[in-house]
Amino acid sequence: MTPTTTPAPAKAFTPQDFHSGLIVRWCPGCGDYAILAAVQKVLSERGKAPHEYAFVSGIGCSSRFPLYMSTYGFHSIHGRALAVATGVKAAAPSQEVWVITGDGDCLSIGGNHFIHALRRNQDLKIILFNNEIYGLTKGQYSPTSRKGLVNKSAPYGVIDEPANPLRLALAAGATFVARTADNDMAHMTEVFRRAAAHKGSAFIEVLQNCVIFNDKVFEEYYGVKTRKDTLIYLHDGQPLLYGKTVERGLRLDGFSFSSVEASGEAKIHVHDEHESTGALANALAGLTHPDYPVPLGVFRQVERPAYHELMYEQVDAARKAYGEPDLAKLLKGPKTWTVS
Amino acid sequence: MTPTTTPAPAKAFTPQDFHSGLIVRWCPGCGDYAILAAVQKVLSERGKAPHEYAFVSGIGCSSRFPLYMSTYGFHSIHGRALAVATGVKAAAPSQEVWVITGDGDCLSIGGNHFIHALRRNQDLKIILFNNEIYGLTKGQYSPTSRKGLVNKSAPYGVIDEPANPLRLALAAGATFVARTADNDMAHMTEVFRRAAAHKGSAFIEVLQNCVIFNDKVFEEYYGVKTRKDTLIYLHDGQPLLYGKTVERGLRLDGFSFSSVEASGEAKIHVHDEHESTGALANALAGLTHPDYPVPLGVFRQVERPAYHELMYEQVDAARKAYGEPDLAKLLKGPKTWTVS
Amino acid sequence: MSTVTEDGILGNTERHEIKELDSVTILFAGDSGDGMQITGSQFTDASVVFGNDISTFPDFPAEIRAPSGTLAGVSAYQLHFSNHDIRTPGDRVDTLVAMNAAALKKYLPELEKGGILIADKSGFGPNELKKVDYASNPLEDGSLSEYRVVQADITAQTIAAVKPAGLTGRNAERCKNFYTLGIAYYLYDRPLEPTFDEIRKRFAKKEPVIAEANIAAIQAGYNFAHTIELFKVTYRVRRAVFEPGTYRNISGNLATAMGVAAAASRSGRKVFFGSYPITPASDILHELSRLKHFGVLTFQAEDEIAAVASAVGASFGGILGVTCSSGPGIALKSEAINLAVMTELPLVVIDVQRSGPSTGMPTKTEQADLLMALFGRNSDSPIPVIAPATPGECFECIYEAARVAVKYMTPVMFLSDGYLGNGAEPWKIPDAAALKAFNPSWGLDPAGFKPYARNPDTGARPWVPVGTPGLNYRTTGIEKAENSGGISYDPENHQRMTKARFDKVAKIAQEIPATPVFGAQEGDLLVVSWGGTYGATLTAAETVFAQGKKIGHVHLRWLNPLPPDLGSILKRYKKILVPEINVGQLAYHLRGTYGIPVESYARIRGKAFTVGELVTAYHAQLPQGA
Amino acid sequence: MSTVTEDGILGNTERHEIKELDSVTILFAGDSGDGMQITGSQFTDASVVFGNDISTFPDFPAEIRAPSGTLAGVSAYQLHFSNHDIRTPGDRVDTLVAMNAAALKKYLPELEKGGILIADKSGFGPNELKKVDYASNPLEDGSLSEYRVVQADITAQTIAAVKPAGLTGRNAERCKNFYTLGIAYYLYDRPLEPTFDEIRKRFAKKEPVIAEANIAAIQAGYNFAHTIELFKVTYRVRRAVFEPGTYRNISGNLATAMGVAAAASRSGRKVFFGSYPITPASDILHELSRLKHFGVLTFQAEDEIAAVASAVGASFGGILGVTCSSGPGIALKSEAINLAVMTELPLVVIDVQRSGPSTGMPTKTEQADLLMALFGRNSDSPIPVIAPATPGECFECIYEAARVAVKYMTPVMFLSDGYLGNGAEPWKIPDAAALKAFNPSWGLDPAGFKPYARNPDTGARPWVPVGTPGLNYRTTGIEKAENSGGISYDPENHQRMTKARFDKVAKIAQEIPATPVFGAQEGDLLVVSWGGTYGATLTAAETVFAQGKKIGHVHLRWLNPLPPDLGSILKRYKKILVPEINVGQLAYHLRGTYGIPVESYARIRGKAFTVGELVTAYHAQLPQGA
Ligand SMILES: Cc1ncc(C[n+]2csc(CCOP(=O)(O)OP(=O)(O)O)c2C)c(N)n1
Ligand SMILES: Cc1ncc(C[n+]2csc(CCOP(=O)(O)OP(=O)(O)O)c2C)c(N)n1
Ligand code: SF4
Ligand code: SF4
Ligand SMILES: [Mg+2]
Ligand SMILES: [Mg+2]
Repeated sequence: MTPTTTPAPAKAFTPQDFHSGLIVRWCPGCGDYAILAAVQKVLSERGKAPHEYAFVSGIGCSSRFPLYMSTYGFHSIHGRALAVATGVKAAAPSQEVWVITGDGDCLSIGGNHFIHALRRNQDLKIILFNNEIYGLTKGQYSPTSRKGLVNKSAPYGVIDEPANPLRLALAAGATFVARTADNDMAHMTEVFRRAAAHKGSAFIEVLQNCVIFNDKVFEEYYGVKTRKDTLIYLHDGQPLLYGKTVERGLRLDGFSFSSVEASGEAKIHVHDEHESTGALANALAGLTHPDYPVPLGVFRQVERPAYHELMYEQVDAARKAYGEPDLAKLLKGPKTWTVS
Repeated sequence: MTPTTTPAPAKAFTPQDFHSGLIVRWCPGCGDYAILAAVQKVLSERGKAPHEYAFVSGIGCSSRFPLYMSTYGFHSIHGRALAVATGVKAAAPSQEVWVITGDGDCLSIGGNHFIHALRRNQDLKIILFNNEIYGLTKGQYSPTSRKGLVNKSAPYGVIDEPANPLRLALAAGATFVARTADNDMAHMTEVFRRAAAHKGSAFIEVLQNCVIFNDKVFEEYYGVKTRKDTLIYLHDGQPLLYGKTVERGLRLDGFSFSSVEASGEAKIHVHDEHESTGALANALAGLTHPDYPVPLGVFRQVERPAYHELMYEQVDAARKAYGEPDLAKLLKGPKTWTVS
Repeated sequence: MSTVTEDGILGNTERHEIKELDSVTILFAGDSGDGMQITGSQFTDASVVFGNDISTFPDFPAEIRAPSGTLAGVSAYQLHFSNHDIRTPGDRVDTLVAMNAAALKKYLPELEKGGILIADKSGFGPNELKKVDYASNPLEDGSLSEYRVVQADITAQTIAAVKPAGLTGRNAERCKNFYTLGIAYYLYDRPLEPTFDEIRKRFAKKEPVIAEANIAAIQAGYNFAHTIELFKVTYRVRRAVFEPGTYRNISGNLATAMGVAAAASRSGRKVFFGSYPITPASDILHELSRLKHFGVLTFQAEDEIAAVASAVGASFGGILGVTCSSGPGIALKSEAINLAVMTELPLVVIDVQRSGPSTGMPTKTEQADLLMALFGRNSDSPIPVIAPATPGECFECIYEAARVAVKYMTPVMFLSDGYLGNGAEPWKIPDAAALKAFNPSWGLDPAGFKPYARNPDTGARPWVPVGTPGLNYRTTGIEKAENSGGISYDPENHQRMTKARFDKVAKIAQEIPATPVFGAQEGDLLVVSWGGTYGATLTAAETVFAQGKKIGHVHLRWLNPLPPDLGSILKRYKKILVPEINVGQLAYHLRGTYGIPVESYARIRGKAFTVGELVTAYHAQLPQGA
Repeated sequence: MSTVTEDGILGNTERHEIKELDSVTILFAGDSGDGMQITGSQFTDASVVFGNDISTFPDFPAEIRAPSGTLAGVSAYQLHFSNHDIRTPGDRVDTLVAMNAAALKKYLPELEKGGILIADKSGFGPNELKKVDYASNPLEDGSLSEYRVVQADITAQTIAAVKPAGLTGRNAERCKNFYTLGIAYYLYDRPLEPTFDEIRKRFAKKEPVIAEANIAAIQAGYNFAHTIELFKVTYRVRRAVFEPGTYRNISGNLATAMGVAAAASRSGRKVFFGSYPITPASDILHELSRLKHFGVLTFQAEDEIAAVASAVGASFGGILGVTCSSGPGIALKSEAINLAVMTELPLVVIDVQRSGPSTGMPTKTEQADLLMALFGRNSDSPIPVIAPATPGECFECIYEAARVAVKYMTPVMFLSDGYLGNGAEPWKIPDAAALKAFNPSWGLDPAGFKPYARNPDTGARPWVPVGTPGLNYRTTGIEKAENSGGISYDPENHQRMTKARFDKVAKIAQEIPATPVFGAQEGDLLVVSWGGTYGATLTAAETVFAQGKKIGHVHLRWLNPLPPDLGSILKRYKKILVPEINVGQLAYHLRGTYGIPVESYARIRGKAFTVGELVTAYHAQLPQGA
C-alpha cells in the first residue's frame, strides 16, 4: 500500500476533539476500541472540523460508534445505515459521510442496501466491523461465521457457507475495497486515510475481535507473532511478497495464485489496485487461511463519478434547461380556461 | 456447453401437460412466451409429473409465470420469491423448486434474498428474466438498466451503474451460473436441462426482450443475424472461440482477456466450468459488448452440499442422538418438584 | 367541410331536435390497444374547455397488454360532465361506446335502460364473441332492444377515411378511436377545433401524417353521425357556473407531485423524494423526476425500505424527506417511519391506496389503509394523517402535510387513493405566491443548543441542517433524554417522552379550522366521510337533505388529530353513519376515540360508491316516515 | 461444619428469633460481571424446590458489557417468594443485595423503609462512588439510617474462603455472588444442599475446582451470617399450597419454545421456524435450535422479511410456518404476513414485545404492539391475536395459536412481552399426551378438489401438502375467485372474499370458553386486562374487592376475536377501566368494537405495574365513600 500524503491541516485537531464525551461502552478488550481510536486519529489529521463529518450506523455493538464521535451522528435502525446515509449525503453533499456497520447489520439484514450503495458509487466511507458474529444480540452466527461454528443459534454447527464481503463488494462495483485488522493500529490508520481520500464508495473490512462471543477467531492468522507468515500486505505496484524474511510470494497460474518461494526465478505477481477488470482484486479476495496468506490492504481503487455528483448535475442541467423554477407556470400547465 | 443426456422419461409428458390452462397474458411479442415454452419443453422430457414441481415467483410481468404452469405454484409478493421458495423447499425437500423472477424482483427489492439463497446453496433453479426494465409497473429503470437510458423515472437518463447479475451470483457463491437468450430456443432448453440436473443453487440469466418498454435492448449483440460475431458460446473443456467462421478467440493476458485471431499461434483459453477459484467465471461475466463478445452458456458449475440436505442431516443427527422426541420429558425439564 | 366546425359550435339546430341536459355520463370501452384512454381524455378536454364541470374515472386492465378481445383486456374511461357542480364520475352510464364484444359484456350492466350504445361491428366477429362466451351476436339477436343501439363498421370506415392522409393497414385502423370521438362529439354537440389544435400541436412536427389522419377520422365520424342523421336527437350540456378564476384539468397524482414541488420551492429547503415504483403511485415519481429544477432530488431506491430510510436520512441532513408508495410498500416502510417518529424528524409519507390485502387488486381503488396509517408501527407511535377529498385537493393537502411535518418535526401520512390519483377534475389554479413559505429556524442558536428541546407552541425540536458549525449532535432510535437527546432508559423519562410525542401530534389540531357541516346542523343523522368518497357521500347527502330529512354531512381532512370540534358536532345527532370503501375503519376510529356508537356503511368492491346506493343507505338510518 | 446444612433445614431455633412471613421480595443487584442473574436463579430454584410460590423479574443492562461501576452496567434479579399464590415480582423490595455503589444508587428507591440492605464494602471505593456521583460513601455517611444495613468486605472474605479450593485472583473474586447467596440463604432459612447438588452436577466434571470454590463460598457466606449473628431475626416463608401435580420453574420464552415443539410433534406435520435474532425474542430461536428432533426446522434468515416469507413458503409447502421477533421486526414482516392472510395459509407470528417506538428501550418491557398486531397491514386484513397472561401460559397459548392457525387457515399473532419472556414462575407441567393432536385433512380429495373451497364449520380452505398428486394448484396474493382460487377482479367477488376472510376469524370465537369474571359479577367497576399485566391487575382487584368494593376483573386471552360474551359482561358495570403498559390500546379497541366509554390507566415506563399503583387507580374510578 502506498502511503498517502495528507495535506497540512488547516486547523490542528486532536483525536480527543472527535470524542463526544459519552463513556465508551464496549466490553473491555473489544476490538471496537482500537477502530474508534484509529478513526479519531485519522480525522484529527485531516484538517476538517468535527461538524464537517457525519457518521451513520445501524444497530449492533459496532453501530454505537457514532454516539462516541463529536461529529454529526445518526445511530439508526438495524441494517439501514447505508440507506439512511444515502439520504444524508444527498441532502448535504459537502458533508463527509462515514458509515459504521457490522457483519450482521451490513451483510445480513442490510445486504441489499450494501450492493446497491456500492453499485451507485455513493460517496460513503464504509467500515465493516467484521467479528463473524452478532455481538449485540449475544452471540448468534452471522453471514460471515464459519461453517461448523457452534453458537447459540447453531448448537449443532453453522450449515451456511460464509459470505465473502470483499468479493461481494467487488461484484457490486465498489470503487475502493480494502481490509485491515483491529490489532494493527498503523495499518488501520493508513487504510482509513486512503479511504478518506477516495471519492466514491470506499469499503473497508476490519477484522474485529469480539472477546465475548467469538474470541480469537482471527488469531490464527492475524496474531502478532505469526502474522508475517500468515498475512500478506498489499502495496500498489509492488510484488505480492510475504513471510518473516519476505521469502515467499504469490505467482499467477492461469486464474489462480500459487504460494511460492520468492527465489530469483519465480515470477511474483505485482499488485495493481487499478487493474481494469477487477479480476485481480477478486482473486486476492478469494485467498483464505491456511492455504494462502490472508491479504490486508487496498485490493482495488478506481475512479468513477460519485452518485451525488451525477444527481446534482441533473438538477443543475434541469435548472439550466428550464431556468429558475416558475411555480406559477407549473401550476398552470399546458391548458387552462378562465371563468369570469 | 456439453449436451446433457436426459434419462428416458418414466412416463411421457408433453409440454401441454405443463400448462395450467390459464390464458397467457403477456404482451404479444414478449420474450416471456419463449421462456415459458422452453421450460415446459424441458420439463416434459424429464419424466417427473407436474405435481413434483413447484414454481415460485414474486411480482412482475415475468412473475406471472407460475400461474401458467400446471405444477404447484406460488405467485407471491414482490422481491420475496427466493425467501418463499426457501420455505417451500424445506417443507417439501423432494419437490423440485423453480424460482421465476425479474431484474427488479430479484436484484432490486429481492437483492438480499438473492445473495443469501445462493450463498447457502439452496437447491433452487432460479430463472432471472432480465429485460433491463420494470415491465409490470410500466417502464421504470431497473438495476440492470444501462446508464443513460431515458425512461419514465429517469427522464434525464439513468445515473446508476448497472448491476452485473452474474458477477453478483458468483460472488455470492452460486454453484451453477449460466446465461441464455429468449430468442434462442435450442440454447435455452439446453441451459434449462443443465440447471435442472444440477443439485444446489442454479442461477440462469435470460436476456429477455420487453417489446413495450425496452424493445430491442439486446438486439445489437443477440440479433440472429450478427450473433455469431457478437456472442460467444461457452462449452466446458473447449477453447473460447467465436465468430462466423470460428475465426476469433479469447486469450488470457494476466487477469484479462484479449479477443484475438484464432490462428495457430494464439493460445486460446479453454473454458472450465469447474475452475476452483471462480475467477474464470468472474472474468467471463465481465465481458461486455461491444469490446468483447458476450458469453452465453454455463459459466460455472461446481458441487457443494445443498442447504436442505444439511438441514435435514442435522434433524436426523439430533434424532439419532436424542432418540424419538419425548414431549413429556421435554416438558419436565431438568428439575421438578411434586405437590400432592 | 369548412362549415362543419361552426356547425358544431352553433348546433345543428335546423336539422333535428337538440335536448338540453343537466349532466351526462359517457363511457368509452374497448380493447387495451384501442386507445380508449386517449378518446376519453380528449372528450374530457373538450368538455372542460367548453366549460362543463367534469369528473372522470379511468379503469385499466391489470396487465400491460392483456390478450385482445378478452374481458381482462378491456380498458375503459368514464366521464361525467355537467352544467353544475359534480363530484363523481356518475353512477350510471348514458352513452356507452363499445369497441368490441368484451367491452360490451363488461360494461352493459352500467348502461341506463334506454341509453345509447355505440358499437363497432367489426369487434363482434365470431372470434370476439367466443372469447367472452356470447352464444349469439348481441348486436343482432335482439337482446339489446332496451337500448338505442348505433352500430357501424367503424374500423372499415376509419380505414377509408384516413386513406387520403396516407395511412394504411394497422396504423389506419388505430385511428378508429378518433372516429368514435367524432360520433360522440356530434352526439353531445362538442366543438371540434380545440381537439384539432391539440392534435396538430402534438403530432404535426414529428408525425404530420398521423395528425392529419386523426383529424380526418374525427371529422369522418362527426360527418357520419351528422349526415346520416344517426341520432334523431342530440344533446347539449350547458356551461357550468364556476367560481371565477383560471382553471385546468388535473389528476390527483399530478396535483400531488406539484404539491411536493411547491413545498420544495416554497420551503426554502430542498425536497428529497425517495421512492420505489408501485401502482397506482408511480406517476408521482415520474412527474417529480421531471421537476428537478424545483429543487426536488428524486431517488429511485432499490426497495421501499431504502426509499423511506434515505428520506429519513435526508431529513436528518436538513432537507425534507418525502417517500411515496401504495399499501404493500407502506407496510414495508413502517419500521423506518417509526425511526422518524422516534428521532423526531420531518417526513412526508404518500400512500396512494389500492385494493388489498396483499397484492389484492392493484389497479382498483380502496380506502383501507387508514388504520395501518394510524397504528401500523411497533409500540406507541403517533403520526398525523391527512387525506385529500378530490384530485385537485391533493395539491393543497400534500403542501399542508409538508408544512406540518416541518413545523412539528414529525412524519405525516398522506392518504390518497387510486380513484383520486387517476381521476381528474377541473381545478382552480391556486396563486403560487400566496402559498405560505415555511422554513423553521427555531432552536438553532449554538449557545444553549439542545437537540431535543421543544418549541412551546408546537412541541417540535429544532431542525438542524447537518454541517452547521456548533450544532453537531447525535441522534438514535433509542429512547432519548428530554432536551439533551442522550440515550435514556429512565422509566419516568420514557413516560414523559412518549407523552411529548403524542402531545406534539395533538397540537396539530390548532392547524385545523372549524369543521363545516353541510345540511342539518343537528338532527337525526350525521354522515361522516373522508378521502375520495367526498363527492359521492356529499351528493347523496344533498339529495336526502333536499328531501327534507334532518341529515348533516361532515367530511374529514385530518384523521389524526381529529378536528377539535368534531366531538361536539357528533353529539348533536341521533345517529352517526360512516360510509367507507373498507370494512369500517373510520367508524372504528371514531368509536375508539369518542366511545360512542357509530354505524358503518362498508363496501369493498375496489370501486367508488354510487350516489344512488348511498341515498338508500342514508334512508335506512333515518327514522321511517319522518 | 457438617451440621450446618441440617441447621439450615431445621432452622437456627435455639440461637435467635425466627419470624414467619407470608411473602418476601429480594433483589440482587451488582455489576454485569458480578453474576447477579446466577445468584437470583439459584435462590429462585431453592425457593421453588422448597415449595414457595415465586415470581421473578431479571433486569439486564442494554449493553453486552457496560463499563463496570456505572449505572448502565447494573444487572439485577428480583424475586418474590411466598406461602400463597402470587403473580408479580413484588412492588417493593424487602431485602436488597448491592454489590457496588451503582447497584445501590439504582435500586435503593425500591427498598422498603426498614428493609435489609446487604452491601459489599469493596464495591464502594472512591472510584465506584465517583462513577455514580456519590459525594460521600452512603455506607458511612449515615444516609442509610432508615434501613438495616449489613456490610462486609464480601470480596475479600470470598477470596479467603475459596483459597483452599485452589482458586485465586480474578477467578476467586468471581465467587463473591455465591458468598452473598450464602448470606441470603441464612437470612431466609433456605436449605443449602439442593444448590450444592446443582453446582456439583454442573461443574464437577469439567471444572471441579470451580464447583468446590462455589460451594465453599456459599458455605462461608452462610457461616458468616450464622456465626457472627449478623441478623438478630431471620425469616421463614412456608410452603405455598399448590394444586397437586408436578411442577417446574419456567420462563415465558422457554415455555413458548416448548409449545412450538409440542405443536410440531402433536400436529402430525413438522414446524418450520424462520427467525432473525432480536432482543427479547432470540431465546426462543436458541431453544428451538436444540429441539430439531421434535420436528422443528429452524432457519436463521438473513432478515425478518426472509424469516416470515420462508415461513409462509413452508406453510404453502405443507408444514406449519412459525416466525418470531419483537416489535421492529414484526413491523418489517407485515407485508408478508398479509400474503398469508390473502393466500389463506396457516402461520404463527410470535411477537415478544419490547419498549418502543423504533429501537426504544430494547431490554425493557411494554405491551404496545396490540394495535399493530390488529391493524398493521395494508387494507382490510383480519388476523386473530392471542396473548398469554403468565410465563407458563405461553406454552398453552402458543399451542392454541398453532392449532387455530391450522384449523382456520390463517396467520395468528401471539403477543408475549419481555416481562413474560424473561420472567419465571412455577409451572404445573401439563400432560403431554392430553394435548389435542391436530392434522387437518379436510378438502384433500382430488375428486372435486377446489383450493379455495371453505369448510362450513371453520371457513377454512384445504391445507394441501405440496407434492400431493392430483392437488396441484397455484395461489397468489392477488384477489382470488371463490372456490377455484383463480385471479378475480370482480367487485362482488372481492366483497364476498373480504367478508369470508373476516367471517373466518370471527368464527374462532367458538374456540373461546365463557369468560370468567373475578369479584363482583356486576357493579361499579370492571377492570379489563390482557397479557403480562394479569398478575398485577388481578392482585389489585382482589385487594379492592376484599375492601368491599363492587369491582370485577376480566382478563382477555384472545384480543381478536374478542370473547363472544364480553359485550354483555361490559354492560353490567357502570365503568370499565383498562390498565395497560401502553397509551391505552385495548381501551381504544374496546371502544372501537363496542362503541361504549372505556377508561384507560396507561403507564409507559418500560416496566410492570405495581399492585399498589393499581389499587390507587381502581379507587379513583370507584364511587367515593361507597
Ligand atoms: C429490525 C431489527 N432486527 C433485529 C434487531 C436485533 N439486532 C440488533 S443488532 C443485531 C446484529 C448485530 O450484529 P452485527 O451487525 O454483526 O454487529 P455487532 O454487534 O457484531 O457489532 C441484531 C440481530 C434489531 N435491532 N432490529
Ligand atoms: C412491495 C411492492 N413494491 C412494489 C411493487 C410494484 N412492482 C410490481 S412488479 C415491479 C417491478 C417489476 O420489474 P421486474 O421484476 O423486472 O419484472 P418485469 O415486469 O420486468 O418482468 C414493481 C416495482 C409491488 N407489487 N410490491
Ligand atoms: S459483545 Fe463482542 S463485539 Fe460487542 S462490545 Fe462485547 S466484545 Fe465487542
Ligand atoms: S411489458 Fe414487457 S415484459 Fe411485460 S409482458 Fe409486456 S413485453 Fe413482456
Ligand atoms: Mg458482528
Ligand atoms: Mg424486468
